[in-house]
Amino acid sequence: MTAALSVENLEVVYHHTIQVLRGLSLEVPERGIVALLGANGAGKTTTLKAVSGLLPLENGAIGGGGIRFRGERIDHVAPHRLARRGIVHVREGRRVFEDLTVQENLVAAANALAGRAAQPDFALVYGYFPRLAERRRQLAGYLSGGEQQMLAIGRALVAEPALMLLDEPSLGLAPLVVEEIFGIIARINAERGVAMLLVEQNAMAAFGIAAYGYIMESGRVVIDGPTARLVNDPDVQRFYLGYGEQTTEVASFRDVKHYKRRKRWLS
Amino acid sequence: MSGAIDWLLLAEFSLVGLLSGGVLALIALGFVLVYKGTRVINFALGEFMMVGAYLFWTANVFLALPWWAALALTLAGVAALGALVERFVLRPLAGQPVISIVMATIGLGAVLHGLAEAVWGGANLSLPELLPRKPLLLGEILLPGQVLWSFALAVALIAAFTAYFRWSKDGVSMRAAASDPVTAYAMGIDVRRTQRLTWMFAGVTGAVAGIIVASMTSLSPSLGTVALGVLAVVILGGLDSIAGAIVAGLIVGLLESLTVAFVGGQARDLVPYLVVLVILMVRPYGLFGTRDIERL
Amino acid sequence: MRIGDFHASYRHDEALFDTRAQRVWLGLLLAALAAFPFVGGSYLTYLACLLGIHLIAAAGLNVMTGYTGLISLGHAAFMGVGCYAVAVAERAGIPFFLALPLAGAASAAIGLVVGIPSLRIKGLYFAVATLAAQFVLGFVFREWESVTGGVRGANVPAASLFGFELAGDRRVYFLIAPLAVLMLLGARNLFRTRVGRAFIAIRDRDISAEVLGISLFRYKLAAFAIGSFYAGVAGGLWGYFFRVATPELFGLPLSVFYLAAIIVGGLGSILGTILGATFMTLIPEFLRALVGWAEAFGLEQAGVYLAPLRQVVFGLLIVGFLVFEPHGLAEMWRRTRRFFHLWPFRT
Amino acid sequence: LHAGLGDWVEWKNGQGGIAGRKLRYVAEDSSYKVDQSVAIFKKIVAQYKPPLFYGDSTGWAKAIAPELSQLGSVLATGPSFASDLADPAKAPYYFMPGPTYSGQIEVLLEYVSRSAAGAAKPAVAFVYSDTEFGRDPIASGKAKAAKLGIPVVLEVVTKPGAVDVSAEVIKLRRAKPDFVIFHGYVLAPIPEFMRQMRDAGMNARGMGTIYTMDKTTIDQMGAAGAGFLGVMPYRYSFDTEKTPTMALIREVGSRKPNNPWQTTFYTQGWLVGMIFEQVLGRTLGAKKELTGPNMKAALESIGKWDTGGIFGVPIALKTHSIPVGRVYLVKGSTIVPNSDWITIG
Amino acid sequence: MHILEAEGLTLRFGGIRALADVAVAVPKGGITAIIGPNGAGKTSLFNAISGFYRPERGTLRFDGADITRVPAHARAALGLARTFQNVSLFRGMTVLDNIKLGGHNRLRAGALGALWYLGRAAAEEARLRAEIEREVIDFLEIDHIRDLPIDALAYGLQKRVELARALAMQPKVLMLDEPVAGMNREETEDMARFILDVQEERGITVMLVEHDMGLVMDISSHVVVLNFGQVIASGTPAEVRRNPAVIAAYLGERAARRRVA
Ligand SMILES: Nc1ncnc2c1ncn2[C@@H]1O[C@H](COP(=O)(O)OP(=O)(O)OP(=O)(O)O)[C@@H](O)[C@H]1O
Ligand SMILES: Nc1ncnc2c1ncn2[C@@H]1O[C@H](COP(=O)(O)OP(=O)(O)OP(=O)(O)O)[C@@H](O)[C@H]1O
Ligand SMILES: [Mg+2]
Ligand SMILES: [Mg+2]
Repeated sequence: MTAALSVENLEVVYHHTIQVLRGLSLEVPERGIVALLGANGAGKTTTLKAVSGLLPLENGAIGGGGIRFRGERIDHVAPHRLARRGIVHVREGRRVFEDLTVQENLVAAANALAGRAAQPDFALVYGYFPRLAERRRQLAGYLSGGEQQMLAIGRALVAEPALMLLDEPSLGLAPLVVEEIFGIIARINAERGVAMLLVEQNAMAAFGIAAYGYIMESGRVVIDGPTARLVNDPDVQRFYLGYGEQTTEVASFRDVKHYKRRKRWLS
Repeated sequence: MSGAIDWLLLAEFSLVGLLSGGVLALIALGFVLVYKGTRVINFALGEFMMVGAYLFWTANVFLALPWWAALALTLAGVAALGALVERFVLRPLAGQPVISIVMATIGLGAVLHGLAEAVWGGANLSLPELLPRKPLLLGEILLPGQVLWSFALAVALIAAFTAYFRWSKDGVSMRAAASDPVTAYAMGIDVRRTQRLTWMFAGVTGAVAGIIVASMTSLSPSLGTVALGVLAVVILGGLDSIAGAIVAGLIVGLLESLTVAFVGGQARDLVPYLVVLVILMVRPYGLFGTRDIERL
Repeated sequence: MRIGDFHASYRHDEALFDTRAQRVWLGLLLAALAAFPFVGGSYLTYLACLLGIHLIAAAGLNVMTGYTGLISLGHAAFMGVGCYAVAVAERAGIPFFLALPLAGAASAAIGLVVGIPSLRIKGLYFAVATLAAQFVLGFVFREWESVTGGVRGANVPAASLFGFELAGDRRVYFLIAPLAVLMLLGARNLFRTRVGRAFIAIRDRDISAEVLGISLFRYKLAAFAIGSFYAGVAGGLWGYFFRVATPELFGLPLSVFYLAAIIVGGLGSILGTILGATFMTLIPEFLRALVGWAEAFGLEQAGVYLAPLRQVVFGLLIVGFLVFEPHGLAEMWRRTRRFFHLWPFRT
Repeated sequence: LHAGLGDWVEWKNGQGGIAGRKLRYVAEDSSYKVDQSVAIFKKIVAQYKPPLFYGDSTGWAKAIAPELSQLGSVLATGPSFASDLADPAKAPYYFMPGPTYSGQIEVLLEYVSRSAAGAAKPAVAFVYSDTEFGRDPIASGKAKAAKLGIPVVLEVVTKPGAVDVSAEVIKLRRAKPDFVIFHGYVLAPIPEFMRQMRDAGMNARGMGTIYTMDKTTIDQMGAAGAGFLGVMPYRYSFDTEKTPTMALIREVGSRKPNNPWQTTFYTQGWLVGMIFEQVLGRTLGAKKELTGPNMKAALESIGKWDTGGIFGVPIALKTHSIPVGRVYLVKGSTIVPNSDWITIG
Repeated sequence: MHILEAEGLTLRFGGIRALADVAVAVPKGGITAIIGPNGAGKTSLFNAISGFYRPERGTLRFDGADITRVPAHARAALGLARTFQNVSLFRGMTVLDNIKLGGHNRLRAGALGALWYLGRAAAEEARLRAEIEREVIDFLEIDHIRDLPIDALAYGLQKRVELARALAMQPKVLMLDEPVAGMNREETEDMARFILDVQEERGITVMLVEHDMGLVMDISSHVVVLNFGQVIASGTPAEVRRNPAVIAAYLGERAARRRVA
């Protein structure tokens, strides 16, 4: 069976000069959730942008390697066409259309259905996010952070995606909402069979719903494996889950402060 | 003079002023459409008007086509021009600061102006009247026909565009693309298409306004300068408010007429601008403009 | 080859011209400027004077628009204020070395008034509001006949120093050139201090600048005052140079000319101001040469198409620059320079 | 204009030049921008040291006036008829090839005054643009009207390219003038004024000055131009009265294809050439250097000079302008004389 | 002793009540965390304190003085510094200039002096530079990025530069709006270390808005919980964490249970 998404040896350069990805490879199976973790600036967002075709819009270019969606090469397809083929990118920082209402945001997303027989199913979105239903006529710019994130995911749902690229959906959200959103993401995956590539800083939450994980560092993957194995990896425990030295408990921030540690995977 | 006649005069000036706001609103609409679609003030709008009027002249007078055929040809021509402008000027500039794009439209205006002068010459040409001239007499008050009709035309166009942006899917997509083009792409919106559409609309409304203005005055490469004066209308209504264009057009038309009546023609441009400035101090986004969401 | 900058102290690190080579170059440049009118001939001297005026005015606009982000479409009108101020001051018998600062001050005072709306009105709305300033001042120039001479304009006597008339291009050059150098240096200095930083912060995001302790009221107005002071001085020099002030000289096209200059040169860059203003001043010369060639090659009618052609080329150059070099000539210069690490100027 | 002066130079050189010297004509386009035209002036003066210069706008003329006085070696002229340029005391080396704008308005007012059959003089209104061009003759025009006893019932100022004139027309309708004198425009908004005045049932007659009265412009007015009156200092090239110079202009001008008749500008260019010829001829004839003062003297010595039909009467350049003109009437597609040559002041 | 006291702050946007009669007292020298659901009004509270929003009602006392009517820029000069939820660095400037901007209010040069860059203007610039190098750049370990433009920085570094800029203001109270959002565990630890140093070694009072409960519970001395613009709880981290209202509105069962120290 072909994977929903496979990325091979991807190289990405910004402004013709700044190399960000250096031979990154990963795979997302059909109907699966895959987590992608890594430090700030490792190139996670860049990876997603490369897949969804947004890279050229930000002065970036693919310098080598390839990206396949269900077996077909998609490296040089225009982003709106990719969206219409079912790859939907929920961008970092929510990015709702601020001066459109909630409903209009969803209508705008229905563009992704162009060329498909499907009719936009707004009720589905409001079913997953009842809070959005209440705010249907409100300008999206005035929604709270969590509501905006819900709208961003809801917008992606309208597009009936086959593959969803989620970039830090928990960013800036209250713990309760994070829980709620991760719950919904898992439900969408289970109920609608959408494959997902999930970029997250909150490793605990990500491992909670993903079956497989990649950890990247300076533009390439340094560790990968089923999440069940990753949570037992001592490096992952220390640097992503925050376990203290010699313990299997999360250390207090007060205790880590006076010595400085630098993790560097050699690769 | 008795008081009664003064009132009549005032009424006459006011009515004529209000109605002549129609032309202003029509031109303002051209600005608003581009702003709505791309967040830029199109300083080349005047030149779009001028080119539209010249195309119409060429088709209608020079080639002697009937007016409807000439109009259709003209609109197709300016729409194509708008698409070209989008492709070769605006698209490469995506992501640049607003002022650069504004400057590019100024440069574009100069190019169109120069080309028009090279092609059609600098002399004045005249267009046949399109709108019926028959004036309407309300008692003592005389309303010039073309003023009335251009008002009606402006209202109709503005209503159509308002509905389009509010309810059609393309309209919503255009607004989304203007708000955040990158995300719009990610949502499956063909941003290039919406922007091309924006500029084609701008060309079309500009040409309609240009033909009307040219038929009321005369046609020369400097026809476009009238558009600059209309900017007061645009910011009064709010740069992104279509309905604002008509309301502000009426207000400024009225102000201009009253200024001519009681101050003198030399202050015609000035008084409206000053009034607009004062209003803007109270409402920085005009009467109906959307305020930018400023959050920290 | 210079591999890196090594500095003994922070103060040294902050210096404008920090190596010996740079100082030598600077000296040579100044010497060349002093010798120019004797070598360059009268027409080139005329051009140099014009360029000097454009440089000062463009630098002022760059302070307002390029650095502080307040788009002004009324810069020419501020120049007009300076020009008329000089005309009036000369009538009152005030010598030029007082009249010029006065011209700047008059213009700055009006700039303060025009700047006030910028506290509430932002972005393109404000740009259009400055258009109102252009129109209002134009109106004043036309209507206030007792002072401005109305549409007929006012004559400006030649500047004179102890009875020595600064008439003729060569003499005026020695008024304009030092002032231009000084004022450009001043503008450059501004951005090494807290004042300049405040301007840039306001441009980048005014609301967070305010929360960080920058008084928008004070600094937006200061930017306007400085920008229009520069315009006023440039206008005053214009008066001494062309010896006449009429309303149509200081209209919207001139404002657009300056905007084009700083955008083509590079917004928020003094180097850009210099390159942009020079470029814009030379375009007509270039075009004239072009038509000359065209005529030489037997295109008799080339002259007739010069006016439209000039417009087309003006527009194309602007659009072309924006499309192909959006950060202006200054950026182009920097890129070229990166090839030549040897070059002695630090930007 | 360029064409007129250029053709004249060519023709004259074909005839052997002036006093045996060939003329050289250097032209550049300034696109009517003051700093451009000043730059061109300076460059041409520096490069070619011409004795005569034909410039453009009023702004240019004013900007170079000090320079001109200082140079003292160039005699300049241009198409601007602004009154204060025609002042040998203030602008010693400048002259204009026609009557000042004030002069033109005076011609019109004379005509209005003469047209009155009865005792009551007809009422006039002035409509002018808010430019130097437009405002130039208004004050003196009003003074003249007062002297002739013509009531000025209204003054209307507009932008030069005004679009919407309905408010102005309301004012005109109420003021009920018999003649409306337009000045400071070439074409727009005069036709719209005329049309709206007709629509409003007014039958005042429109009047214009030199640059409105070019045939090209009048043709543009179309139906609205019928009955329009205007002052013109020169004969039209299609004038029915045959005169030698106009015949020559017609002949030389129509050597180019598609040129059945010549514009006012063409005639003006030609006239300027002829005046230059007079000046050069007279200066060189007196065996004097081509200096400013000498040329000025030569210019001022021109009196009772017959232009061979450009003007219907002999003219003088004592005042650095030519205070002569006559009123023409637009009739169908042509323009016919409607008065004698009127000499002012 | 309280360095900052808010009383009855009320702020409305159209129909939304961002703050409703909020009273907060910030003890001097401690770390006070403000938590609450999204849209609860935390950032609005910061904005009201720093003067960007004008509350309809309520008073603010800072360091013993009433600052309710003091304009925003003057509050910064009094010693209120902050960072922003969405990084708000000035992209047209280098890192160093951004940090220097923090010193703005301690310099005196006026526009005229600045034009000539003589005497005082130059001297005070040099002094500021030395001070920043010593106390901010070295401390936050950002010396290697001094001359870079902001755009070239990874997100985590940008947050650190924002902190540097705020520190250059030499504030009495430092308000941090979500300082570790989007950071992984390791980077969060770095930031925690800086915050603790600022508070313990420099005696600067810290106010903190954050959704990372691990961080909040570990380092803060006092927690205030907002919901729908109202204070629903306040106290020590341990108290707040057990509060059922807080659990219901904000924490959720899982987060409340996790890692009970
Ligand atoms: N448009 C761009 N132009 C230039 N450099 C860029 C651009 N976008 C990202 N970068 C650089 O590429 C590197 C990787 O960025 P990216 O956004 O992919 O990281 P990330 O892993 O998503 O980090 P974060 O956790 O902060 O979101 C960073 O160093 C960043 O500075
Ligand atoms: N400028 C504004 N205009 C209109 N409404 C606003 C504005 N600023 C904030 N609000 C509204 O006030 C409420 C509180 O917003 P605030 O930003 O303070 O929330 P928050 O607690 O910081 O949330 P988060 O944790 O998501 O950052 C929200 O409903 C928000 O929509
Ligand atoms: Mg990222
Ligand atoms: Mg917040």
